[in-house]
Amino acid sequence: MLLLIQYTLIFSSVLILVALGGCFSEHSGVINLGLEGIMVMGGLGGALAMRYLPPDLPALAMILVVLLCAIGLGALYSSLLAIACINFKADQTIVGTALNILGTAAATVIVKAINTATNPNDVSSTIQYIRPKKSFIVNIGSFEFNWFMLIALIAVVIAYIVLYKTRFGLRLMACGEHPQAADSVGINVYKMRWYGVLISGVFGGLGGICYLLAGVSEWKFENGVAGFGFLALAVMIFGQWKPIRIAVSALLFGAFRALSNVYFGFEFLQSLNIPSTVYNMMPYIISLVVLAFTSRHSMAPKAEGIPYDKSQR
Amino acid sequence: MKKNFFRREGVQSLLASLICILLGLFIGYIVLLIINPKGAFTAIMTVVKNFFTYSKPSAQAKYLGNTLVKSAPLLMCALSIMFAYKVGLFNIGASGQYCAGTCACLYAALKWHWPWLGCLALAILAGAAFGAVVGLLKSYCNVNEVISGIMLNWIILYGTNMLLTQVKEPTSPYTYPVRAEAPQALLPTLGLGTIFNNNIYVTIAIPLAIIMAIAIMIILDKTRFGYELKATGFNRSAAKYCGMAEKRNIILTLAISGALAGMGASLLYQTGFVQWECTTSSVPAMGFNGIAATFLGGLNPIGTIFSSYFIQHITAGGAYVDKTMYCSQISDLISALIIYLCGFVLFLKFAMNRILDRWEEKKRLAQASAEKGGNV
Amino acid sequence: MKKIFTVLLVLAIAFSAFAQATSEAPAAAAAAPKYAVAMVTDYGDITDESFNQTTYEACKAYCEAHGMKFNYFKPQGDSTAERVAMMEKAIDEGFNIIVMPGYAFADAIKECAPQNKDVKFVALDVSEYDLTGADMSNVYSMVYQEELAGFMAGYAAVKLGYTKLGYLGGMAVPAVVRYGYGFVQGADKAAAELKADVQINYVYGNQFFGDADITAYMDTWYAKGTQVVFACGGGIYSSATEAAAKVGGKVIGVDVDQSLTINKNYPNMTVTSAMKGLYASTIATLKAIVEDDAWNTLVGKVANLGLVSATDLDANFVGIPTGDGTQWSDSFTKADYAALVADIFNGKIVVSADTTVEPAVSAVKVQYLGNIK
Amino acid sequence: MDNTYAIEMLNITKRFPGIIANDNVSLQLRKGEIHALLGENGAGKSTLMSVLFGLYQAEEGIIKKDGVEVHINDPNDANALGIGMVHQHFKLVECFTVLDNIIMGVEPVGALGILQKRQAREKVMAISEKYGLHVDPDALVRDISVGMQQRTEILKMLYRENEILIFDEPTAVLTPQEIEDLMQIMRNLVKEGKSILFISHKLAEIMAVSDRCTVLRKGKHVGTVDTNKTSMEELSAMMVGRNVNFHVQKGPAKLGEVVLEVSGITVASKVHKNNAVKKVSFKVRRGEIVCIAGIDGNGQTELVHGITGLEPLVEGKIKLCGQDISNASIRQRNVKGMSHIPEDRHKHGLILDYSLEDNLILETYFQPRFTSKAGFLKRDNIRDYSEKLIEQYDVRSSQGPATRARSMSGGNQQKAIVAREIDKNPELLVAVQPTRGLDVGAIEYIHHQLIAQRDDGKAVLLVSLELDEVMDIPDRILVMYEGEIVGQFDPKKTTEEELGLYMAGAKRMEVKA
Repeated sequence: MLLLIQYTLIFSSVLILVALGGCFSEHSGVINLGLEGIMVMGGLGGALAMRYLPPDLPALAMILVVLLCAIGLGALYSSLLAIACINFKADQTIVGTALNILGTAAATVIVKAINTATNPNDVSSTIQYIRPKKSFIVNIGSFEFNWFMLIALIAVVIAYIVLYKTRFGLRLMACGEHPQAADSVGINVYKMRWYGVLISGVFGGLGGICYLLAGVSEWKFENGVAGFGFLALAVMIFGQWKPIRIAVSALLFGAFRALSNVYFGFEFLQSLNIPSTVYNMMPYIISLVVLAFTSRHSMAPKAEGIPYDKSQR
Repeated sequence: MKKNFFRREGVQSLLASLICILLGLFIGYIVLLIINPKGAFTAIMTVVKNFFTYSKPSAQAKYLGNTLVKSAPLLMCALSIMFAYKVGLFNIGASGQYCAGTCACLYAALKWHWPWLGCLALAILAGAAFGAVVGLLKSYCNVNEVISGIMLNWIILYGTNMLLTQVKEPTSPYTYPVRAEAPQALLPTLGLGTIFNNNIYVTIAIPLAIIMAIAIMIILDKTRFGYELKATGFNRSAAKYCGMAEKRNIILTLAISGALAGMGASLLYQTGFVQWECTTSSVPAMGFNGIAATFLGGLNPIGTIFSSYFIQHITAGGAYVDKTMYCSQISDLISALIIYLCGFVLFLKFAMNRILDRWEEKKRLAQASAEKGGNV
Repeated sequence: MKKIFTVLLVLAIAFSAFAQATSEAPAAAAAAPKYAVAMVTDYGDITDESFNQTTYEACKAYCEAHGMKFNYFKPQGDSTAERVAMMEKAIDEGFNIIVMPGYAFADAIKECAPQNKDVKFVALDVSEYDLTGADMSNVYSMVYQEELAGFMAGYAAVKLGYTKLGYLGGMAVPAVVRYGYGFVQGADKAAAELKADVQINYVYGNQFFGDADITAYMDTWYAKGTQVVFACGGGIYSSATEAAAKVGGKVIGVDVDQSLTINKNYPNMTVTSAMKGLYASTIATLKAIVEDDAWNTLVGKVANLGLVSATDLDANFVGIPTGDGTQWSDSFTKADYAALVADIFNGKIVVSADTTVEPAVSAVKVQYLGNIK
Repeated sequence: MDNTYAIEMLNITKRFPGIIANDNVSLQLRKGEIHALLGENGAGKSTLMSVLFGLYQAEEGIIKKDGVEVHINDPNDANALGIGMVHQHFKLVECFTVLDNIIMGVEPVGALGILQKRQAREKVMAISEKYGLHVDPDALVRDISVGMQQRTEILKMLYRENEILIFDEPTAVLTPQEIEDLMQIMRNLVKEGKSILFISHKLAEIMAVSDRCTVLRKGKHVGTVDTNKTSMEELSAMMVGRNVNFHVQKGPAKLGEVVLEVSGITVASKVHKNNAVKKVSFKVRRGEIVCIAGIDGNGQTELVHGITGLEPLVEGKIKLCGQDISNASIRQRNVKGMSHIPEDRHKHGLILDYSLEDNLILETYFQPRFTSKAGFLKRDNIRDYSEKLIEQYDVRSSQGPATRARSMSGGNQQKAIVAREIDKNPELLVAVQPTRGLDVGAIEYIHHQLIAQRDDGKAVLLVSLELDEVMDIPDRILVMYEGEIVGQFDPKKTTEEELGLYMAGAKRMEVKA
């Protein structure tokens, strides 16, 4: 049971962070299908930091630097989406898809190049971080607390406050709902959308490193992040673009994901003998069914997906 | 006034695509240079050369055949995406529909031992069915087709893994080889393989895919059906207003789109070229590469034939890059870059037109002042 | 846009110049050796911490030591056609010894070998059964008796006092299955001798790398009392060690003495390792061809590599570490191990190599759990 | 005061690719006046105002405020100079509250950018008190009426303490009563020292409220006049460039049998939970034009959608030429003789990315003359047919039948629709706001076409929001209010004022179908 909770929480933390990223981007009016790629790049940033930092660094410093690197690379990578979709009015779906393919390919190429440069015999795309990883973990009894659980919680609170209580949030959402209106009161739509996408890069990057740290101490970048970006997209839609609801739906989806692996720990689930594939499928099926019933009155930002063109108002 | 050659839609699309390709290759080259400047040029040339890296012409022919074998399904996926796009829909679910087609044709071939035509038909049907689901959700529940497509991709992937496990080799994660276990399901070759140095994988799949591309072009441009579908795509409300069954058209479009993707799977798996890995943990890339091929092909069925081949060509070329210096993912990187750059096609066309505008303006001014001068 | 382009162009030119300058460095070696070795990879890369990697390291080490040209080729996908493409590419580039790890090469060998009579094909793990009907006139294959190594590891674990065991396979390829079934038989044998109550959980991860999902699964095992897990499938061991580390659990390594790598990060975690002499036999084969000119003694054969001596433990192709890689104790000493090897070698103990049916057991309870993914 | 002008726009020229939207235009706004800007659609009014508001930058000319030259590069600059604008299409975020919309862009914030809505709310309440602009600050914009939305827009300007207020066609969406209220508000504003620029093409309003009027025609400045020294006729002549006959000539109606019989139909609303049309019954005969009048949003759109089949009926029956078509598909209704000039030509009437010829066969493409048995389009026939229509209805475009509909002017787009609908030779022509947004010439043309249909023995159902049109064209007027028909009038025997009372719901009568 404890394991179920632990894995639900850690998977949910990944989903919360990435889905919040998607949420900010979409509220600014840019659909971010490239979350998967951003996660990989964020993960790469964090992993590289852990590789090069002295492993005996104090835990707090380790956490901070790793987070910063993940955030930095995630945001940098998301700017590829921003520049294409905001400044060059590219199709957001194509660019997002390209970023997903590019993310894994680029990360693999980079890690392999680094590994080979250090040791000509090492052509792997693996980065190991056994000791640095310990900085992120606090054992409370047999429960393994991961600092990312707290970070995700804080992220939800911050996202809620930023979106609904601040000037920035008001302006951001205006750009996703009615960019012409925002423009007419002097809000720079391009700038706000850039912020939205960059924030999604920040959260996506955090989610990426969180995923990498969730269960292993080394990561092979060829393997990408196995669809977590897309799952986060489902979480975001299921959460109706609202931070609190996103948190709740992330918990639900995270629980399914955890169940698919730890159902062995429950006698009755084990006796049901459902393949883990079914548990993995469930979140997607649930989202699809929910979408079918709720999309008539979709809460999606109205202007999302439409490039804003200042000259066509 | 005669239209400027560079103003033509087709010319601009071609130019834009070429720019994307060249820029993509160029950035790839830079990356290679950064990793290891020694072999960068050879490596990028290897990617471009693909089968030409073989010294014997017979081998070149054979591996041209292999590249073509893998281009056929890519072309089908690209057609799938293009068909939907022409009708205003983004079928990102092509990957899933392709996956469903894989599941259907392999299951029929290996479990039921159906003949090839039956397997092909079932693959088409499976793709169409999932396409139709997206269409139904879109037209009756207003679910965005991109979102439902993504969800279905994963559902289908997991489902396919589950079903095909029943026809899996006991000691590998792969399905039984079709060539050995179900030769009746292999597509007929009609002796086409002899052209490619007896490449056994070359089948009617390749001409079939090209015929489909032409058929799609004819349907869209020349028929009443295409007229209705495009009308629905451009303006759903107007289509409804003028009495077209706009909901049916959306469902039909996505069903056809799905059928094309499903057929693509059959055109690959029924050549016996590959086996499905029942532990596949991500949606087949074929559908996503199809997006690249579609846009690189300038949203034109004929252009798509070439772009599909090109993408497959450089992807295959990546396998020949010297592994001691670079990894084979370099070609994934380049094709991803090209897809990314395809996002800029609209801007490129806009920029071309702006350059032309300026150029014509200058010419006109020059002409005007010349005339004035003449009058004085 | 223009500016970026210009910068890139300048960079490119600068790098090209650098490339030109450096590429002239390596001079041609004295005399061209007779052989050049190419390796074609199976599923996964040469970094799979498993058979691909070991084969690669062995070939590379040998070729470097003997000044021979060596390179490896990775097929674009996991299909016979793509494997053949790479084999032909290697041949096209002048390689004349092709080393192929993995049973999946059977069809590729059947297609490629007859057309390239002057090339020597060395296959690993491709069995006689797989090669039925093949023209073997330029093919040599080695198959290992992994079931024996698995048996020894299982036997050792139970004898060392562990009663709750786990088996985590990678993908269920023949070699991995042989290890697993051997492990079960070995545990069964030891349990019968000790009259102990031994349980084994048996699962495949269906991939050759660890991730959060596999770790979570392993966590449930260790949480429910599993004491030691035989992690048998390339990088998948990282999930087992991860989970074991949390509760002080143990693991059993595979292919090589993994205590050397695992214990570096997790002291005392490795109980033992089920090893096979992939590295040694690959080197030996290359040596036989290149130095001893003994290809004739190998060609056309499928060697079944297992025990070659009842006394010289290190000469065998399968076994467990005789040094610190095994946590010897009073209940299972080096002498006990030597006796076990002798019994197997002499046929007193028979280990089934059948991968098509689950092994018969009498004393242990085995729970087969299918695949995690 | 040595300078009497609040704003001067001098010799403004603004070009767009292919056209000159403003050609050396000047406009001077005195302090404390209501200055009307008059012109047809496409005369360049909105462009000129966008230049003033900083949405566009002019190529030539200067803008002065209080006699000092200023540069307005974006709406922020305009705002800093005290210039505010109520756009024709409101710039409101629908899922935000009224208050959020008002403060957006000039939000009062505390530390860390946290919004401080309390003081904003107080300020808004004070302003709304002062000018009589009552709104609920916490209501969501999507839930409030159009009139309230306009008040929100005005509050946005006042909250920013703008001195120069631009109203872009503010009355188009309002009821007569709301228009009257707006005029009063505008007078109040001027009294408080604000200066107002008022864009309109409605002469009566300009005469009623403005002090001076600047007229634009085809991007050029025609003149500026004092309103009390001019007449509607003079203004309209300035606007159009010729004398316009306001009244349409038509003979008496020759009524025939009933073509359309609507009995007790109810249509659900898409916007709210109530029904938009409630048990409406009426008939339209051959040889008559029946006009449905009313303020926008009283169910006319839904009524038409119910009749033409775009929306299903909740209850009731519709007969066309005696045949029940209550559940017939749109295609069946078309084939049986119903034509429909839709309210929104971009949403329903045209496929903008199709060529003109493809748009002209939108409802007939399936006929054997355009489609072969095998399903292929007969391109030659389509070309011939469209060339005939283009010729006959004088549809102008740059490349004839091959022109993209998107690139055509609004008037010619509408002409193409009219051509398509009339050439089908229908029994019933449903025309919804057929002249909206068109210039006077096109309006005249379309009015003549409607009357020609009537004289040809067809039934015409006209839906209009323009009182001029309502009074001039039809033979019978039905007034709709909140989904019901509340009055029936003979246009010769009623007045705009009387209609206004019914349209605003102040009076109602029993109407028998």
